[in-house]
Amino acid sequence: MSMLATEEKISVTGDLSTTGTRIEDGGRRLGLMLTLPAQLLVLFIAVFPLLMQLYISLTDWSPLDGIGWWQAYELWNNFANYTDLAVDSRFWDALGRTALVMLICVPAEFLLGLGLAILFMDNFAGKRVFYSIMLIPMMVVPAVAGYMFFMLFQSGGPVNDIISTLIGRPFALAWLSSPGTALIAVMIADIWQWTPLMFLILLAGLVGVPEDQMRAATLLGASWSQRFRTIVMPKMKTIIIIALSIRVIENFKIFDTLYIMTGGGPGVATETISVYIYKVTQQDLIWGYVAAIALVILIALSILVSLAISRMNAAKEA
Amino acid sequence: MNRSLPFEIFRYAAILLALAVTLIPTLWMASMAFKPIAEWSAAGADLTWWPKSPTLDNFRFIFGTSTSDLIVALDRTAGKPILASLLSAVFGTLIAMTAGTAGAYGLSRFGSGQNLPLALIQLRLFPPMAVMIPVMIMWAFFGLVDTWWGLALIYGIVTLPFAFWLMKTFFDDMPREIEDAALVEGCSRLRVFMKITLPMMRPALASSALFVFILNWSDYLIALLLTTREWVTIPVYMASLSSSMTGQLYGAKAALGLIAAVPPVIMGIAIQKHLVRGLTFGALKQ
Amino acid sequence: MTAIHLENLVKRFGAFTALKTMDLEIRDGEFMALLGPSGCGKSTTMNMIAGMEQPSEGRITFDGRDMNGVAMGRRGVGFVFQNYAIFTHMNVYDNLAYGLKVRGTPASEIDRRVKAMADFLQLTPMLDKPSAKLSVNILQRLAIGRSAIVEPAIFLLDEPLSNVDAAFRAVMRTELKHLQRQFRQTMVYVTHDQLEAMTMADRIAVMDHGVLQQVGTPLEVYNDPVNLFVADFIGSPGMNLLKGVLADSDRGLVADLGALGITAPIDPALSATARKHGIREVVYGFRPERVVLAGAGQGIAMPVTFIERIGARTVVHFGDGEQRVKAVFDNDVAVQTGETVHVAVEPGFARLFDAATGVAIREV
Amino acid sequence: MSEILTVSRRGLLAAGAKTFALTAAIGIAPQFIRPGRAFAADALAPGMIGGPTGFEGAERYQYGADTPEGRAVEAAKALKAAGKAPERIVLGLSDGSIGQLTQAFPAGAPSIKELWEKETGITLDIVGVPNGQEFTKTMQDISTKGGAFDIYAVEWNRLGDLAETAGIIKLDDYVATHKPEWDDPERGYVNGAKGVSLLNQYRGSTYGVSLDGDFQTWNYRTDLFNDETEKKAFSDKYGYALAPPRTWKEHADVAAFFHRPDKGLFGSTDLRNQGWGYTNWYQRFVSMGSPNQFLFGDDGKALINSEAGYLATQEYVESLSHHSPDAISWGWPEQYGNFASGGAAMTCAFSNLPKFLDNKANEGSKVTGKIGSMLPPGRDVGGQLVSRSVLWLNLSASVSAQSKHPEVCYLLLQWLGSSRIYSWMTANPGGYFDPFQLSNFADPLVRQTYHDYHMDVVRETVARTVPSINYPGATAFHNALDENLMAALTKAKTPEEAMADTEKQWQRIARRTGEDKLLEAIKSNKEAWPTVLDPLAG
Repeated sequence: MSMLATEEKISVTGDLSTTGTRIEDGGRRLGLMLTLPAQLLVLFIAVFPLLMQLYISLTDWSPLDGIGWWQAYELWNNFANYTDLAVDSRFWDALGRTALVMLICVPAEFLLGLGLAILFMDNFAGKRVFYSIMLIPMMVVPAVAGYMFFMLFQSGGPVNDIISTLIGRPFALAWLSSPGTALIAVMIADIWQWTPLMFLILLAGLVGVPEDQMRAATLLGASWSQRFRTIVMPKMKTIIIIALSIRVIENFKIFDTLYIMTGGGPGVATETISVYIYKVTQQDLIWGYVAAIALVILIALSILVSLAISRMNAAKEA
Repeated sequence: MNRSLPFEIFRYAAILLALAVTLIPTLWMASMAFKPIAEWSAAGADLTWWPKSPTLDNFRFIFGTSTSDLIVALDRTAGKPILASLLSAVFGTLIAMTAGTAGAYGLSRFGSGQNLPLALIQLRLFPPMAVMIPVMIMWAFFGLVDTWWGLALIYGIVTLPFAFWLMKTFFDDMPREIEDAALVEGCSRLRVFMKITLPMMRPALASSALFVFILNWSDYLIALLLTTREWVTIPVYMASLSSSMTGQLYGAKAALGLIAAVPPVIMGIAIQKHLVRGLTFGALKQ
Repeated sequence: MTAIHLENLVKRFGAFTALKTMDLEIRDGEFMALLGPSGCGKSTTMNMIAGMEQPSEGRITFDGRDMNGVAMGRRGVGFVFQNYAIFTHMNVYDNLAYGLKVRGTPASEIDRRVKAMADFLQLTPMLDKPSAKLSVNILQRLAIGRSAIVEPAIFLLDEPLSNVDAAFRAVMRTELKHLQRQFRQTMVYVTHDQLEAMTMADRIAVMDHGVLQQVGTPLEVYNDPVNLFVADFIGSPGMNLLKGVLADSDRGLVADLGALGITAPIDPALSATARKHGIREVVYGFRPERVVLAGAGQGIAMPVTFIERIGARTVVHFGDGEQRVKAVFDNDVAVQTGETVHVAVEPGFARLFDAATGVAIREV
Repeated sequence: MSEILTVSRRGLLAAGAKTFALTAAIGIAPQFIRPGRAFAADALAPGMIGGPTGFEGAERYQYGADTPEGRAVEAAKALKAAGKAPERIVLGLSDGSIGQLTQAFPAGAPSIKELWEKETGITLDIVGVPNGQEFTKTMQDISTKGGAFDIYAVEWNRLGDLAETAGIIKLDDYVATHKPEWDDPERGYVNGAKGVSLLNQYRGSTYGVSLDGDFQTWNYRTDLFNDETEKKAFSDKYGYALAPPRTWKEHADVAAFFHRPDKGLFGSTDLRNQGWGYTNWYQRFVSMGSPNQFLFGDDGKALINSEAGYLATQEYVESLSHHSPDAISWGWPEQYGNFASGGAAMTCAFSNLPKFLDNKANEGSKVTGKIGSMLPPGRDVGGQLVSRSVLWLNLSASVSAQSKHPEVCYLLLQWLGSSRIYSWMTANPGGYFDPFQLSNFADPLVRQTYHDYHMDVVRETVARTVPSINYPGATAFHNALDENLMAALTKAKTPEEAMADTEKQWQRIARRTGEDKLLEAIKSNKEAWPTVLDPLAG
């Protein structure tokens, strides 16, 4: 939502420009007309929220104060929200936890998805059926998955039941009741739900690697792992970046499943940034502070995205 | 490819393991949907994998036709929430697709709106939670709280990035010769877009729309914040399925969960092929 | 430098038999062209030599070593794909170095050999260029160089010129032949273009419908096709093939071509074979290049239906329906459409085929 | 009793379903579908001007002109006649409680909604709010000026917060005019004016009308406690007779004795999760002093970072050992489910637990006929037993400042929250609103629904109940305590650290809220604390 500040031309994945097309004035007018709805929607969701958040983030305003948000200037607090934020360990912990979840879930989803995709590269009996089944978790509504995993991870639940059967003695870990295992449980749920997406995308990428080049490498004496490293991975680079980007973006916002499973608990053990903001918004009701958090995150994300894109463009040019 | 026997054994073992991990939770949920109360047993007691006495009560219950004493007061059935989910997801998709398709075409063909790609990435990247305060205020101001159209509007906005990026990929790939030919014939650009381009893009439109639909259909957080009663969606409604009599109504939740999985599964199968192409954002061209 | 022996090779894909019992000896250092229309089994054969496909029956040996079960990476086979399969994400240098790198060759050695190969193939100026945007002829040289650098005993080329335009093809043919002479490797070249096969190959194996039809030097297959398929397939235009019945005459055995008249006497050696096998129904064949204009009363009289001038040569079409004949003359030939001309076959260049089996009738 | 209950509930659910379908189909309000019913046939008792009819004992809930209910209805009618009443009132209500207003009970009766609409001609539109989201939704409506509700129903201890937002209105004038008589010594709130002040008032003014009685009460399994084998085994082991525990020490013994997780039985199944678990901690902490151990001193200083705080926390953490290992993640729905499936020997819950679980209509319950009630465990302080419970959640209704007809809204609440209608409503098994007025505890229909054995214990528990924090910033105070207790439960902090950290956070919150506001609120909160002490020997 900082799109206001980024009117300059950028090139994200290449051909944003329309080289080779004659654009006469009529076309330009139509182009503006066509992009107008999207622009308006973006402005609609950007301008007011941005300005309002900026405004109230400078105040102590809370709906509990009994004055409208536009009167928040009465509660001007000299940037106290921002200075508070700097030392709000719960915020930084939540941020760190979100990063941790992302650093574990996304690579795990990637590696599992890639592993499965490799197994699905060539034909074998049952492939189509297996493929379809593999995609089921993506189709389960996240909130439903939340309830599902809440039950699965009960100490007397199916997960422990299976582990008990496997290890041959009763296993009754209360997953959701201790901080470490609760975090593991919510990560397992995320990995369960989103590995299929990685699998789907990466398999498409693998199948798209030209077979002749693979054969050529084989004939030149490259082993499987050499081919994978020198042919498959470089060819998959864009696909991998897309897959990882989608998951990083969505995983950063992790909320639905997690919130239903643990509510961010026990304590703050599974409190991610979205859950933290939810709680501060809905329970503590210190909305000026929430606005400050939102703006800080927004600015940080915008910087990260710009860096990533300029890095990508630089790499492309090289 | 050389396939050795050990590799085949490994492959099937690994795939079967993956299938088990994939299926067991879902099958367990499915089986839960057919269990009577006595077998829900979320809270201790015995674990049953398959319903010992299968029943359709849970389904009847959420549609208000069960006479079993499951609950204290189910003053509303799942019908309206399902309708709410459908309406908001469908119209949200419509908004996202209309604005996204037009915008993507404008950029892809005429280079208009160069700011959109990055702006939309940021829009998607940013946690919706963090802008919900102003959004709630705006929605209340416009009288959009607890309406399916209000929900559709915000859905349309948050999934606009996907609609835009997917359609942009498709437009970038589309050969322009046909359009150029029509232009030479004297059609106006708008007419070309409406009469030639869009019909040609029908599969792309369908797959993007269905993907966006699934995203909208999955939402919990936004509906939680922007609906109160009349138009709560399935996930929000699901949270209210608990009772003093028996605690959480897991059977009913599971039944509703199964129903909620129907549209995405059907559509997922329908667009499987395009889904892949969409999700890879056209990066598959070598 | 390896001899390849295909013994009773059969390849089936499910119910479809792509290759029917094939025996072929490819000699050490030989340039062998596998020639045939698409779907004839030539690519399948080559893929089996490379190890990309496993034979359903029979075996392949390299210098007597059975190759069944030997992984394709270990056969020492260089392969140039139809589309060259250049690693588009690498530059020219890395493409050339690939085979050496994966074998763990020391870096200095790699560098030396890559540079030598680049020099040899005139690729030195573009060593650092990304390979994705190179022109086709460079790609082809690169593909050959990439295979050649690891010094394979056998070189397999899969229609390497099919993506190239006609003018360039001629250049490439020369280049390829030149390269083969330099490398002195056993080369198997798959093509559907007889011109390529004729110009470059030491020997040609003509294939059709999964069956090996004939193996021989270009001239052998051109001059003495073993059957109607080869006769028709080789040569441009193909051999004239006229249906006829053998008949005795005072000059010896002749073929009665019906409305076209009687041919000149058949070569005695062929007559003997025909007589011996009691063959009467035949196909009388002769190359368009061997048709000469004859005086009135000689040869057969045919109306000129069409004249096709192709520069140095002129193709004249005679007759119509079943009884069509093409002839290739110098471009100064004086005939006109509509005119009836007497033509004859140069002595010794008529060929006879058994009409029932299509097999050539030859001296025994 | 259960016969009536079962039949009526069955009939009810079926009827309700049909009504819903029809309503949905033709889109009109249900009351117009059901023809006039038999109101006329069952006349009001002599002298009564209104109230339910059509069932035995209905006269108990009927009212004369000189009753709070009578005054409310008359005033509403007068406003309506003067054109000063709306067509409809929108009441936001917690999901699980709606049934008590919309389902007819007992057989032959109208529903509360029907009765109100019939008597006043003002439509009552009830909008469900998800459980646990009451405050959130209310704050949303207030802060966004949504205006979706005329009346909010929110946890009682948020009244201070809501009053400070000016999103709800002061009801003092209406109270003065219409005289709700909440402090009636016979029928009114327990503890009279003190009780009213606690539940309905903030800083001396009335802002809400209590519609609930969420006093945490204790239940146990009579089948286990009366089992001869168990009794013997227990006394052999602990040297005293097995009985409902009177002290926390006994409670720990009994819970440990019955704790058999391998057999699917836990010693106690109390809430230990976020947002609820600290009700147990409260009970342990406030009973540390006689008559009470307060949370804050009169000077506003937090008293939890003390020996009493450490001990209570220590006990609280240790008590996890006789709970389900999942207790930390269980909310009340899991707790009720667990107890219903016979999974625990004791539990501390809302007072409605026997209403739902000791109920023949509840086919899912395995403990029907096997539940007993007891007073909260206490402590020996200075030779007397200090036994304390806590008031938590407890919905109060307030009139939105955005309502265009606040007086009518108040009148509805007076009608609904006065002893006759409320007794009738709370007896209805269709919802979560629990008895809290003296007349409720004595009402035969309520006693039938809630059971005699339970009702008396509840009344006594109410007399021993301390309020939770209801000052402005209540949510923040509770959340800070909650987080730290959770950290102690999960062993992330020692009890000492947890209490010290809570104190620190409370100081910050107090500064933010405004300390003078707070001191006053603490003082009035303390006035509502009980002083009852029990003899040590039962």
